[in-house]
Parts: sequence; structure tokens; C-alpha cells
Amino acid sequence: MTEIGMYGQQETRQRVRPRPAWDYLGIALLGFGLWVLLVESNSFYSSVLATILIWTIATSGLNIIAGLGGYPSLVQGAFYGIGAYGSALAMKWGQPFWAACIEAVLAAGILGLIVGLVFSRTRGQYFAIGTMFTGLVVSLVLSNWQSLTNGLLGINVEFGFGSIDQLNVVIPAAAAFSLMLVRFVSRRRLGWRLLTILEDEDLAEHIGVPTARTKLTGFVLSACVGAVAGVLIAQYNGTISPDLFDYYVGFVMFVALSVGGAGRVLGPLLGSAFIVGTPDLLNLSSGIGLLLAGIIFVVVIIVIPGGFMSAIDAVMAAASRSVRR
Amino acid sequence: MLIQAAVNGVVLGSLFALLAVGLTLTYGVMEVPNFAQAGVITLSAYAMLWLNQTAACPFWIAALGGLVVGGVVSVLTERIAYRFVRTRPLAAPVVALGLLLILDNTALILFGGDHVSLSPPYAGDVIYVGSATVPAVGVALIGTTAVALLALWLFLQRTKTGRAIRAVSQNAEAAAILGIRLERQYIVSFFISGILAGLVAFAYGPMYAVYPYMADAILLNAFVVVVLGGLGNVAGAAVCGLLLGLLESFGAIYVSAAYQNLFGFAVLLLMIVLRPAGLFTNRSRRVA
Amino acid sequence: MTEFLEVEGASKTFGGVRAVDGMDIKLAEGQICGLIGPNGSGKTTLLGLLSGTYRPDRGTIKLRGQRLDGLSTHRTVQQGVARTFQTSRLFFRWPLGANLAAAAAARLLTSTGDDADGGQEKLLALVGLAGRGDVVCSSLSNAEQRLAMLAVALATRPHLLLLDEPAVGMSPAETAALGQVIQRIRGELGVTVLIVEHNMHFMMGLADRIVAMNAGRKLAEGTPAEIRGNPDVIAAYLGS
Amino acid sequence: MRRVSNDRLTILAGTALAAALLLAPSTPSRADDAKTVTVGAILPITGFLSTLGPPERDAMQMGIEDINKVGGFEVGGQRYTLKLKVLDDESNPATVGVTAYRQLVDVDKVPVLVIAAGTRNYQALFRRSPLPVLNILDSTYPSILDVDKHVFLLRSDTPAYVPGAVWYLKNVLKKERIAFIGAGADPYSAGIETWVKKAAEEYGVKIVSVVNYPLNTTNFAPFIQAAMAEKPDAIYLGGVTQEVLPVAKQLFQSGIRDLPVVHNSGVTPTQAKQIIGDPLYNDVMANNYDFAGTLPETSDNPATKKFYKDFVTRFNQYPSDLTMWAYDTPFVLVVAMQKAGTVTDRDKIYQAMLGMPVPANTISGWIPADGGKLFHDRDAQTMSEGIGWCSDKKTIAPVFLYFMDGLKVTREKVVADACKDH
Repeated sequence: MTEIGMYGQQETRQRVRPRPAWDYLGIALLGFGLWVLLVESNSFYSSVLATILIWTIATSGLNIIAGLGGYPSLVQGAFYGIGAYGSALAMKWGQPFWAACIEAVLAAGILGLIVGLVFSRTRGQYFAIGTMFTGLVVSLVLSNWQSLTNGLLGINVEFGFGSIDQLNVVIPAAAAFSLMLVRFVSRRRLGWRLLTILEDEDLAEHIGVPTARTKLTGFVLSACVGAVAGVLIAQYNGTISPDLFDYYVGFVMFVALSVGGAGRVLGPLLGSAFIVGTPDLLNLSSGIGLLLAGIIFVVVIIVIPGGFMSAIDAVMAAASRSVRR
Repeated sequence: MLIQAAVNGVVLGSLFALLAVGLTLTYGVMEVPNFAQAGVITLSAYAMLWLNQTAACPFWIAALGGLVVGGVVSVLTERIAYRFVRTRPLAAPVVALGLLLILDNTALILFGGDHVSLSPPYAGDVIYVGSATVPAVGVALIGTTAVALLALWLFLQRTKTGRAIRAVSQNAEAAAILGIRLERQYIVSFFISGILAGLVAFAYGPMYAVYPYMADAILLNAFVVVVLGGLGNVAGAAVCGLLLGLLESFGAIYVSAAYQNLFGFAVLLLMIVLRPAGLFTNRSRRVA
Repeated sequence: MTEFLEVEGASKTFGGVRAVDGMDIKLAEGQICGLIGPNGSGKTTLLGLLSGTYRPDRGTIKLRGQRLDGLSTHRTVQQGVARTFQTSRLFFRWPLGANLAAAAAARLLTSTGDDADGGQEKLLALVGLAGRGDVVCSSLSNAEQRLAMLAVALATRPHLLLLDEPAVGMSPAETAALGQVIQRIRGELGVTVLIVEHNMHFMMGLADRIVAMNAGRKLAEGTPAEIRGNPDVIAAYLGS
Repeated sequence: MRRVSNDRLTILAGTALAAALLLAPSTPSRADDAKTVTVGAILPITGFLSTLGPPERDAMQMGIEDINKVGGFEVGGQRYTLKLKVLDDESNPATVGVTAYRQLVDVDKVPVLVIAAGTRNYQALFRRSPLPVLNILDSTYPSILDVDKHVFLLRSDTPAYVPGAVWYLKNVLKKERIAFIGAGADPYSAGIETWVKKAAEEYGVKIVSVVNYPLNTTNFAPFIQAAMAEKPDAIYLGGVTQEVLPVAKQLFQSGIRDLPVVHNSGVTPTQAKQIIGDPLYNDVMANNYDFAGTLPETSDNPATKKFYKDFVTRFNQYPSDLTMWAYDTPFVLVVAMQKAGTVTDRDKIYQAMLGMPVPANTISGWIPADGGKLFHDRDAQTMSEGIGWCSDKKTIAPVFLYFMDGLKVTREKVVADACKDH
């Protein structure tokens, strides 16, 4: 019996009729709530929250190709890095801020296109290993191309926004938008086609789904959203270095998505909050933090393959059943 | 310069071969890209260090102790995690990286982040090969790899358990039908892979230093070899390990040292695209 | 007037084995044609060439005058060719209705989900699965899953339907029912059907024409009666 | 049965969970005790600079204890004591350091920030929340002093000690052909490389080869061979202890044992033993020459000698030059705050620092700038020292004392037999 879900989750996933647009309203409210949290709490907690939200954007991008399409891409960290370095370097060479952002996102999109084409014929485990090594090559270039990226020391980033408050609005807004984007895509044709590829790619091809083109579109979209997150982390920290985009980051983003719930709209937010938030909030040294993240990740992937969101589903389904009885 | 590059290549190649053979064993038997092997190497190296310095055992006793620790930790990774994802090839690479996270950071917490040197008695000696020089630790690495490959080859060809493991890696279901107890083969192959990891710690530890992330970079290099050699193909891994070592060392001297391990990764990416099942594969294993 | 389906000199080799070796087939619209032959005669490979699963090494395939042989799988489907598989393949974790919706929408521009014209119910009734739309495919019985595959193939509104051993694992009663379903498909939807099948009794009662293959080549072609009496076919089946 | 659409409930539950997760652990930020001033420091406790952070933390703690022992200090009629808060940047200023910066500067509101590495990475943050910044380690070229006007360097900058090493090689060891090996991407090594070339040109020494290896390289064989191909008679290694010692070890292991190996990493015997390994380190260090700040052990200032003994007994580590600068840091802060008459107004403290004199009981032996000021245009300077290795005693000993005036070596003193009286 082949593995029927991406992570072998056995539970059925109901394809319910599309609902009215209150989903987006719910997410927008969530975004507003997070903005209030960001501005109100003291600078240490707001810096942790800002990182969580930026990671939510990058992981939401990953959610398109990995969550909906079932392709375990471990290269999201590289797109995140290209967004950051692309925008920082473009501004250094005199581009205005908004032009630099667009160029960075385009560059990531192009890399996404190339990586998508290169790996179009590989699947499953090979795709994961191939994308991981691609992320490794990108992080090697970032840390060794001394003349361009100034090596491990990293580079400073000109501040493109009017003020810090402006940035503090853009980050939660972009996070909410990235969640909405995944909801929007999942109900459009691209989303359906990705979902058929997740379920059974060969069958999808045989009912007329242009699988190669769909995967490529999903991959480029993931890359662009990842780059947006890169631009924001560069603006927020004011300085970037290759360690921020180590090949490892791509893997931890995949962990965040899986823990949160791949394919679910809120998966990236919950996953990022957990994986990025916990070590910082308990201000553990990164050694203990990563150890905890590792343990929790292995346990979650084995015990609840669907991640938190499927656990919440199960709890709520049980609750609604008991309520009705 | 040519001999020196060749000598460097053989030393590096032996390291990759020793690493790749360990990885291939677990990949062949259970289709698991065992990235956690780097963590096993690190913990085994720290065990040797602790035995040699804190418990003041002679170097050779400490080395043996390290091998056993490697074997036990490797079996543990199978028992607590890999066992549950046997039917889920997509979950395997991520669980492997999760385990690597756990093992590396356990070493960081237990032994701290400092670079400490593991020094065998021959640490300072030098061997001359024509005009080229080879540090004694390099020669020890070549020797260790040669002995390990020979022993592994004999084990897999001659012993009953060895043949059982090869059967499992060919076709697990068929092997099960023939009455081979799969659980036992998984444990044995992970134990051997752990011993091989211990040998890497013994041979590679003295070359640079022991620190929590010491084996991550070289393991990724070795993974190129595993894919090149064909998943689950031990002979392929050994030969390709040597080839990659030579490629990287000549590349380092004649092209650019900065991008030394980039050559290996470029080859890997090419491989995955052109021949997903590897150069030497004895059957085209369609990875899910 | 161009034939509905014209296959000339189609060939395909897999790793040195010439599975299909220069096959010529002509099908008229609305026909039910059977494709028989011993195991390894290349029936399934030929079906794969027609459905776009594989691309022929040589030869041409024309459907209503359109060249199919160079197209990718999904483009062949868009030209109106659909197929089922030997082992049942469905989106098992989805309800049957969602499978049909995905098949219907896969190549259209509109988003899916809303079953506007109630087509699904008609389709389910046609294949004998009326009212089973909400059931998740993994909990359908084996026979129901095979019929479900048929419904999914029809949901792509094909002109040519390729069935790969549809009756495998079915009881005599279910096989008979399947025969009627195929008749109705041809009758009500005007779909041309090509069936690869071993069950001679099933084929004899159903097919207008039968093509017999052996070792990748056409052995014989004709009405069921002609084929039943043809010495070459009998020899190939019983082994010379 | 029409199942309750789970997505609406999931979104609400998700919001509640996300909010709870973030609010729960928000402890009120600790108001400072009116009597205590926090000395905030971001140091590399772990990571590849981990040989530098811990000794600086320990020495700073000793300095603070010595101040608090005599009842702390008085500013504007109020007595204060000092408290040390060190955050580990894990040798990764751009990621972990940035978070630590926000914690110390924005949350704990420290009056002055002490850092070791990563000055350039904090450039954007200096502009957002400026305060006086004391760097007690980072001498690179171009100098960190031009990163931001608030940055002070409490040690001699690269040009104040590197040229002396080249002068020593030419005039004392009579070497003519230097091969330089260093990590191109590491700014410390890049700074050393620049000044070695300038000094070589000035003193007429030939740099026969310059080899740059990528950071976190572990196999240096190809780089060593490339450097040796030019037949040098001396090797110059750029970088910190963690980078220099492995290269020195692999040089020895490749049979290169008779050439002097010069560097500026401030290695201590304990670190050499740990990184190179026992008993090999005694042979590898034999022809090793380390040119950096003066050592506490060799100073003739009684207070410095006392500091050396206290440090060794308390931490059984050999204190190198950076421990003296760390010990003096709290004394510099106290005098600056007293001169500014405030413990909170960061700008007043900054202005006071610019013109402050050399504090009384410091031990580094600061050489005053004109007018007795501590900082020569924000760089406090000391004598520099060349340190050799005594194989019989397995420890280090001074072989050369000097002070750089531009590229001119002044007040130089060659110690005849360093290991004898040591």
C-alpha cells in the first residue's frame, strides 16, 4: 500500500465546498491582532514576534509547493537569502528601495524557475536531497564570494522604509497576506492541480493536469514569497550574514511547516511561532534550543504526521461530535 | 606538485569512502539518508576524547571505547526514530536531519563548543612519498579505510548475517518471506554503520579537532559519494569515494581552493538530475 | 474522410525489448474494439502509446486528424483520450465527487468544486454508482473502485476511452454489469472504446471488432467470430 | 450529516493559541535597582571565537569586584555599585548578536555597551539607538572606529603591533622571504595581511606568497603546499587563536619545522595544549612568535602583577593581553560617568569619554595621548610585545618590547635570553 499522504497522515481530508470570503476576514483580524502585539510588547518580545512573522511569510511560501503540492523543498532558505542579499546589494548599487525589492523577488523567482526545471523529473526523497544540496551550494556561494557578499562578515542594509513604525505595519500585514495567498491559491485552479499532484502525480497527469507546468508555477511562487521574507528580515535587522541563510535554515523552515501543519493555512504561523519562538522566549542558548527543536520535531513527525493543525482538527472534530451527542 | 595532489586526494578519498560506506549500508537496508551519522561520529569522537583525557585510558583503549559508543548511538537512532518512518520515505530525510540536530547539540551541551584535539601517539610524525609529504594521521586514515572496507566486504560476502543484510537491501519484502528477521538485520546494519562512524572519528578526529559540528561538512560531501555510487551499493561507494577525493584535491590545487567542496556538490546535482539511481547501481531503485 | 483513429507503424522499445513493433490500427467512431493477446504481447504498451503515457519511438497516431504521438500525457488527455489502469488508481483520500470534479476541471480554466450542471450525478448513475458521490474512495469496494476509475476517466469528456483489463477481479455478475455499462457509454455518450482484456467470453459478447497481438505485432483482426476461429490466434494463446 | 465546517473553528482556535503562546511568558521587564549600574557586554562565549570571550568576561568581573569592594563609586552625590551582564553572541554577531544588542540597549537600558566582535554588524542599530560603545577586542583594517562615531577601541589597533612583527623578523631573526596564510573572509586576518604588506614594503622584506583559505576550512594541506612552493624562510599566519593553531599544527605535521611561525592571536599555553593536543603542542609552538599587546605576567607594574596572580589562582588560565583591557573596562566606565555627572544620559557619558584622562588604577599600561587623554582619537593604546615559546618550561615568554609611531619602531627592547629569568 503506497504511502497515500505526503507524510502518511491517514485521516481523510474533506474537500468541502468553497465558503464565502470570511476566511480572509479571519486572517486579516489575526494580522491586526499580531500588529497590536508587535507594537505594544517591549522591544525584546517584539523582536521575537517580528522574526516569527517573517518566518511565517517564508514558510507560507514553502506551504504552496510543499503543503499543497507535496514536494518537500528544502531550498526555501536560499530564496529567503536571495531576497535579503538581492535587496541589500541592489540598494547598495543605487537602486531605490521599492525597485530593489522587486529585483530581489524577481531574482529569487528566476532561481526558483531554474531549480524547478532542474528537479522537474525527480520526486520524493530525491527532490528533498537535491533541493537541500542546492541550498548548500547557495549558502556556500554567499559565504565565499568575498567580493560580492563580503563573506561571512555579511553586509549592512540601508533602511528603505520611512520609519520603524512603517516597518512594524508591513511585517504583520505581509504575514497575513502570505496566509491569505495560500488560502487563495488552494481554492484556485493552481491549488487544485497542486493538490492532485500531492495525491497521485501520475493519475493527475492522466486526467489532464499539466503537472510539470503546475509544479514549476508553484515553485516559482514559493521562491518569490520566500524572497519577500528575505527583504523584510534584511530591513528589520539592518545587517545580514550568510549564517542567516545557512542550508540548515531551509530544513528548519520545512520543520516549522510540518510541525505547524503542511497544506493548512495557519500551519506556517503555528509552526514558526513554535520553532522560532520557543527557544528565544525561554532564552535558551541556541544549543539547548536546537536540541529541543530537534526532539519536538522528530516526535511530532512520528506521532502527528499532519502537524499541529491536524491535531487541532482531531480535537475539534471530537469536541463537535461530543457536543452533538 | 602532482604527487602531492594525488596523495592529498587519496587521503581525502579514503575519508569519503569510509563515510560513504557507512551511509550506504543504512541507505541500502532501510532507504534512510542517515544524516544523523555525523552526530554519531561527533559523539563517538567525544567519547574517545573523554576516555583518553578525563579517564586517562591509553589512546587505543579509548579508541575502542569510542567505536562501541558509535555503534550503540547508531542503533539508538534506528530504535527511537527511523523504525517509525520505514514506510514513509518522504519523512525519512527530515527525521534524519532532526536526529542530527539532537546529536550535535547533545555534544554541544555535554562537552561545550571548544575545539579540542584528539592526539594519537603518532600525531606529529610525517611520512615522505617522493617529494610529497603525508602526515602520519593521514596514513592512519588510509590504513583504517582499507582495513574497514576489506572487513566489511568479507562480512557481507562470507557471513550469514552479511548475506542476510544484502538480501534485505535487495528486496526487503522478499527477504522477509524467506524468513529473514528484518528487525535483527536493521539493528545489525545500524550497529556496523555506527562502528564505521567510530572509525571515522578515530581517523578524522586527530586531523583537525573534535567539536560539535565537526562531521557535518564532510558528511554532506560523502553523501555525494553515496548517490554517485548508487544507493545501497557498497563497492560503488568505496570507488566513488576515492574518485571524489581526487577530484576535490586536484580541483583545490589547480582550480580554486575556496570552492573545494563545491565540485562535489555540483557533481551530485548533476547526478540526481541525469541518473537518479546512481552510476554503479545494480538495479534501478525507484525511490518513491 | 479521415478515420476516427489511425495508428501507423507505432513502435516502442523498453531497454532493448521491442514491446510494440510497427502496429497499424484503424478505429471508426463509436466502435467498441477489443485488444487481445498472450501476456507480454505488448497490449498494455500499445494502450500506453495511445493514452500518451509513453511516447512512441517511431510511427504516427492520429485522432480525428490530430497528431497525438508527440504530445505529453496531459496534452493527449486534452485531445479527448482517457484511460483506466490495471490496478485501481484514484485520489483515495478524497470523496468520489471530488475526484470527478478534479477530472472535469483539470484542463478547463474555471476553478472547480461547484458541480454546475449535475453532470456528476448522471455520470455516477451511468456507471452504476448512483448516490456514492460523498463516499471517500478508500472505503469503496474493489469493484466499486474499478467503476469509479471509469467515471473519473469519463469526467474528462473523452472521445476515446481506453480500458486496461477493466474486468480483473470481478465476479461473473459484476462483469456482466460492466458489459452493460460499456454499452451505455458507447450508446449514450457516443464514446469509442478500446478494451485490453483476457476474459474472452466478456470480449466476444461486447466488442464489434477484435485485434489480436503477439510479440508486439498484429496477429489478426476481425469480428469476434472470425477471431475465435483463427488458427494463428488459437496457436498463440495455447502456445505452439 | 453536515459536519461543522472545521476551517472556521480552526482559524479561531489558531488565533487564540498564537496569542496565548506569545503573551503567556511576558514577564514585566525588570526595573534597574537604583543603586546598581549594569555593565552590558556582548562577548563570544561559544563558537570559533570562544577562546576570547570567557577570559574577557572573567577579567571584567574581577575589575567590577575590585570597584565594588571599595564601596563602588560616587556620581552626583549618589553611591553606585556595578553589576556585569554578559550575553553570548556565539561568534555570530549578525544573528545572535543583534538580538543581544536589543536586549541590553533597549530593554536593560545599559548606559554603555561593551562588545568584542561584530562592530560592523551593529552599524544600523548604532544609528537607531546610539550609545557609547567600548570595543575590547576587534582590531581590523579598515579600523572599526570609522563604523560609527560612538565606537571606542580599548586596545591598540592593528597598525600598533603588526609592523613590529615584520621588523623583528628582518632585524632580529634576519628573515627576508615571508609567506602569509590567512582566512580572507575574516576581517581580523585581512587587517593583519594589509599591515604585513605595508610593513614589508617599508622595511624591504619580500612577501613571497599570500594564500587565503575559506573560513571553517579543516584540511589546510593544499594551502600550506601552495605557500611553501615559493620557498619562504618565515611563515606569517593571520587570524585568531582558533584559526592560527590548527594551521600551525598541520604545518608541523607536513614536516615544516624549522621556519619561524609568526602571528597575532594572543595564544595562551592552556589554549595551545587544548587545541593542538598534548604532547605535540610543545614541539609545534617551539618556533612560534606571537606579536600582540603586553602580557600581565611580564609587566613591571605591581598592580598588573597582582592581577596576573589573582587571575591564575582563580581561573587557572594563563591571562593574555585582552584580559587586562577587560579588567580596565569598568574603571574607564566609572571615570567617564563621574566626569559626565550621570549614570543614564548616554550622550553626556559619550562626550566625557572623548576627553577623559587615563583612569588611576588601570593595569594595561595605557600610553596617554597628548594632554594626558586616554583615547588617541577614540583609540586607547598600550606598548606592544613579541612573545616566544620556552620549550623546557612549556610556556610563553616575552622576547621583544616596542611601541609603533606610524611605521617607525620606537622604545624597542630585545630581551636577550627570554626563558632564563622567566
